Amino acid sequence: MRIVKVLSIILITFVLIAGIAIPLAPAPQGLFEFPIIPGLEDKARNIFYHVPIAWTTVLAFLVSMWYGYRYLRTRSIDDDLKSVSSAGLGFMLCILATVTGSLWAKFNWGSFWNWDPRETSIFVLLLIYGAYFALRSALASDEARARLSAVYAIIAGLTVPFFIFVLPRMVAGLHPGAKGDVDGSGPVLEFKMAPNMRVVFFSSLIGFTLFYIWLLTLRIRAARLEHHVADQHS
Amino acid sequence: MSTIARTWALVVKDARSELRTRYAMNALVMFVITSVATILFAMREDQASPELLAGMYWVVVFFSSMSGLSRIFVSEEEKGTALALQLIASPKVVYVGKLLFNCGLTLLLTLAVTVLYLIVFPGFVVASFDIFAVTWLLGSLGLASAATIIAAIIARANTRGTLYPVLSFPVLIPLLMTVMRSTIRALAGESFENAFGEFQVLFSYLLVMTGGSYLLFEHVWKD
Amino acid sequence: MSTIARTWALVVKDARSELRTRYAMNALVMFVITSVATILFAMREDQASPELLAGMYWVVVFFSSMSGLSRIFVSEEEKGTALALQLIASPKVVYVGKLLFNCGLTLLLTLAVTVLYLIVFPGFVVASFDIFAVTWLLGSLGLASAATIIAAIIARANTRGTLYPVLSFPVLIPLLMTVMRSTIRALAGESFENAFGEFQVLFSYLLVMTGGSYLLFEHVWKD
Amino acid sequence: MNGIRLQVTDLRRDFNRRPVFQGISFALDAPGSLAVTGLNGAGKSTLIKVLAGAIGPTTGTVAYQRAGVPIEIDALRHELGFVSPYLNLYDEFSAEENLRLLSRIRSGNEPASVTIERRMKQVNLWNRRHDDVGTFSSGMKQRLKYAFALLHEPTVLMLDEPTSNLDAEGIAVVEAIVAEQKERGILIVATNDESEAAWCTARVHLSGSGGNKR
Amino acid sequence: MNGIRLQVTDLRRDFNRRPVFQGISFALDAPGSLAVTGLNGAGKSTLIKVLAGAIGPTTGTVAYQRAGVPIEIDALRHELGFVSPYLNLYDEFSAEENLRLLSRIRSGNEPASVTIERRMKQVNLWNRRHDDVGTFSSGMKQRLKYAFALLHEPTVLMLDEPTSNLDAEGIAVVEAIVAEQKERGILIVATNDESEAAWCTARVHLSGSGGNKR
Ligand code: HEM
Ligand SMILES: Nc1ncnc2c1ncn2[C@@H]1O[C@H](COP(=O)(O)OP(=O)(O)OP(=O)(O)O)[C@@H](O)[C@H]1O
Ligand SMILES: Nc1ncnc2c1ncn2[C@@H]1O[C@H](COP(=O)(O)OP(=O)(O)OP(=O)(O)O)[C@@H](O)[C@H]1O
Ligand SMILES: [Mg+2]
Ligand SMILES: [Mg+2]
Repeated sequence: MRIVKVLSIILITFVLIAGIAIPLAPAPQGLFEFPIIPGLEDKARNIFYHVPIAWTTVLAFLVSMWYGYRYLRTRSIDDDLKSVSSAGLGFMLCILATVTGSLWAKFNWGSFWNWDPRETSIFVLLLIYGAYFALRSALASDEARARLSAVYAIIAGLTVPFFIFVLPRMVAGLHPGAKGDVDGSGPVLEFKMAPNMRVVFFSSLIGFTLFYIWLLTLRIRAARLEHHVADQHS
Repeated sequence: MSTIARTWALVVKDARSELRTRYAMNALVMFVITSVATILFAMREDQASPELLAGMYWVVVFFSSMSGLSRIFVSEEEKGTALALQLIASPKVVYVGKLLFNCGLTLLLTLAVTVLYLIVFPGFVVASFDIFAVTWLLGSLGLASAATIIAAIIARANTRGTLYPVLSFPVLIPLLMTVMRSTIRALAGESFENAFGEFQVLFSYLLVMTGGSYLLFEHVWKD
Repeated sequence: MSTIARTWALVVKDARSELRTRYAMNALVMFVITSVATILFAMREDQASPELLAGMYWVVVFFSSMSGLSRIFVSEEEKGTALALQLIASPKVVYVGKLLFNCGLTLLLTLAVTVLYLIVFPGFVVASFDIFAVTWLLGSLGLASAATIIAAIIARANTRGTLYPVLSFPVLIPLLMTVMRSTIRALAGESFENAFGEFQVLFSYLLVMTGGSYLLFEHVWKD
Repeated sequence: MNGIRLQVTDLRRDFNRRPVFQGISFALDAPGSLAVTGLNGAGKSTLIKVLAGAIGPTTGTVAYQRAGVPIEIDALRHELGFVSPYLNLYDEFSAEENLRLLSRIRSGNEPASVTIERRMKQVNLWNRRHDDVGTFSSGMKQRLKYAFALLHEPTVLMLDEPTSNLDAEGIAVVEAIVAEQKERGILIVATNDESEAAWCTARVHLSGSGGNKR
Repeated sequence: MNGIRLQVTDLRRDFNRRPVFQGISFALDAPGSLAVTGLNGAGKSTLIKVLAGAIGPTTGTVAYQRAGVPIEIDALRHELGFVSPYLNLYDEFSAEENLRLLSRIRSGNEPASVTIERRMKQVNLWNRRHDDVGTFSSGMKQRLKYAFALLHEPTVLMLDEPTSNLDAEGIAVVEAIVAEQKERGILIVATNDESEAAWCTARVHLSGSGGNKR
């Protein structure tokens, strides 16, 4: 766990510094200059934050769903603790991804919100999380809360593929890889990134993932302690 | 065979209970009338675009469904009859029975909204009847399927009335988006093939939602 | 004095029951977000007219209040706590307490919807703040007042479902119409005097509805 | 003085135009006790609810008076305690919250903490006072209803099926409560159980058409 | 043959992460009877619901078998009758409709009319069979539950608070039912009342932390 903690801090620090400090150049020379991407310019730097955070959000949601499923099989309340801890982190990351994306969109596409398919899906994810927590707080007993919220997370998770695979193909969007994208540039790997950008990008991806894992273990431990304490008081 | 008979018996029970109390029907009728009247009033001067009409059509259906479709489990819970049902019927029978009932109710609901729309909005002209019919069918069934499992979940919760739309909206968005697009096609009079993509989405939504609910229902239903 | 204290105690009880571990709030907030999102969603491409926005504003309020406000009596009936309340409190105390609670809830609700509308719809610009404020106040109180007595009636009636639409729809329509008209005036930036007609209607609606309910409540409340 | 008097004259209550009972007249002075008996469906619960003012009679009157002065229905609420399986408290509040909130609604202020403590200890729920009533077992709910009914030291106590859901220890608590109430004010018990009916000195037997025999 | 056997192993059920009971193990062969006793809140109702399969155990198993062959939960429904105050039938249907509709949901077809008539006469509701259950008194509802539970001649009968709400005649009916069931199959009674517990030959006493004492 220590390694995760240290590594995530190192990586994110590196990304923060490199992503902001490395200058842009029309014809990049060597490792310490990024190419200028037409239409994005300086704003391209957000890719190091926005995209990894969005990925981690999805990861957190999947993990939450997985532990929900595990709870239904094992009925061990510990799995529910893991599930809800991951959901809480995911919710925070989701807000972060929306904010970074939204700011980006304001300066790139001219308005905070455009109902691009990706925006729609992250908005839905936000709603799902909101609904998930509203449901949890409306259930009185711990067992019912764990059971029903796990089912809801899975049911809601069933719709997520529609957003990832179907929706972008049906609706024209602004994100790269969307239907009608002239360059036809697909997923982020081909996203006009120079090799050195990829290094930063993947560092960021790994960094945020480790960061998530670190926080998750922390939260789970905290939740366990909290319930332990609650048990002793009653 | 016997399973079918038992499931059907549950549908009959719910239908008869509904005919007796008319709870869901009345709530549905009120929501439909109120929302259509309000829209009508709000748009008096405008001539609404087909996009808007298609959107509003499904919004009305969505909001009406929250008062009617969620009753199916909530009422068992409120009347304290859920235990009796748990003792006499397997979760699968309960799920399928309730789903069938909700399907019937939703088909009726959308039919009523359609008739009302045709009467009330001159701009609402179904040019491609075939697209509209398939959309109506798949859309209603998909809605009923999602509504059934959500209703089962919220039946156990404290603030049911408000929770139903909150939980179901995110789950229904892919359905609503698709169904709106395909309704627009129907209003625009496009040819049947054009809407194939939408139909595929609707169909797979229906399958995924029903299959998932069928497998998970037991966990919702049994404490 | 004691009557005030007792009425207030009832409001406190209801408020605490609603706020208990903040789930009611969560659900209501999510509900408002959901309904606004649904509308946003249906109107994505269009730039909505002020008429439509005003209409939708009150439809959202109407729907949320229907699921929220009617709970106040129905929940007592469902939980079987109405008898306890009948034994400890006079009908007047119950009516006024429930009315106050509903008024508070509606004011909060409309406030939340207003804020959300201002953020989300660029076309929703309150040009005449004074008209809007008065409409907001009188409209919310009128809605709360009507919803309270309707809720009491449907909670007691054996055939809950049958009375629901019959009662609420005709009762609320004049209010909704007036309130929409006056919201349109507020959006159009008309001068305060122009809306006097609407205010008179709203004010007398509020008076008649509350006075009538106050006098009739006892018969509704006691078997 | 305590001398409350209950006077019932020619009482009748219909459901769906069929009388559940009719022609019931009696008077009861404190201290005194009355058992309401009859078969299942005879109308015991209906009668006791009419006496408590929770539902109105179809014809006839229920009058409470003290030294000849009638007691208003609003004043009566402060004198009345009621326990029955169909009376529910609030599931979403803890046991203690229920007592506090309901007392405030009844009288505008909370009872003294010692009173609450005494009553909750009497029914053996003191250790569970912070738990939501929704998580209580049927017998624990029934116990809490006794605490609630006695909190304001009512002069008139009405019990419908007084010992249902209770274990032996709970029944002993009820018997003590009954004994005290009989000395102090008016006690009315609606019951199916002859031994419970025997607690009381007077009796109204609802023979009517006997509900399920109709 | 009838030889149904109930085998319970190391049963435990939690609510809010606190065990209501734990380490419950026993076996019960038909014909046989078991009383579940304990204070209010000890977990009798919880245990009986777990045994009936209406709620799941947190850990441990409940197994029914006949001649060593396990009975599936779906088949068990046809063998099980359950009566308790918290089991409700449908208020909006008449007594007879309730029996017919619920039987159809259970087995796909309606019981013979003579069976329905016999059961309804047994519990003395035959004359009220066309009335909505919503208008029934508490004792009449309880009687109807017996008719419902016995309609399919269950081999396993579970009673929670068997005589609550019933008058003397109703209790006699229940005693006859109990006597017959003990000879015919398995009878499980959860009760607060020592005399009811004495109906049974075996007993599980839930002492636990005793609900209200915790
Ligand atoms: C409100 C504004 C925005 C939101 C809510 C948003 C949201 C998202 C989401 C949810 C993803 C998908 C993450 C995943 O599937 O793992 C994503 C990916 C991405 N976003 Fe955004 N975004 C916004 C604006 C922008 C802008 C303005 C740009 C750049 C011009 C941008 C560039 C990208 C890129 C390059 C990806 C990765 C694409 C891929 O994996 O194919 N986003 N965004
Ligand atoms: N849904 C629930 N949520 C939380 N706790 C519960 C729930 N149901 C029961 N309990 C708790 O479990 C314990 C046992 O309850 P149960 O109803 O089984 O008791 P019981 O033995 O039947 O009591 P009684 O004699 O009063 O009927 C109680 O302490 C109760 O608070
Ligand atoms: N709300 C109602 N609507 C119609 N009929 C009713 C209603 N409540 C009670 N009754 C009828 O009134 C009669 C008396 O009911 P009540 O509950 O007073 O009986 P009870 O003497 O308390 O019986 P039990 O011993 O079973 O509790 C019954 O025949 C019942 O059917
Ligand atoms: Mg009774
Ligand atoms: Mg019990």
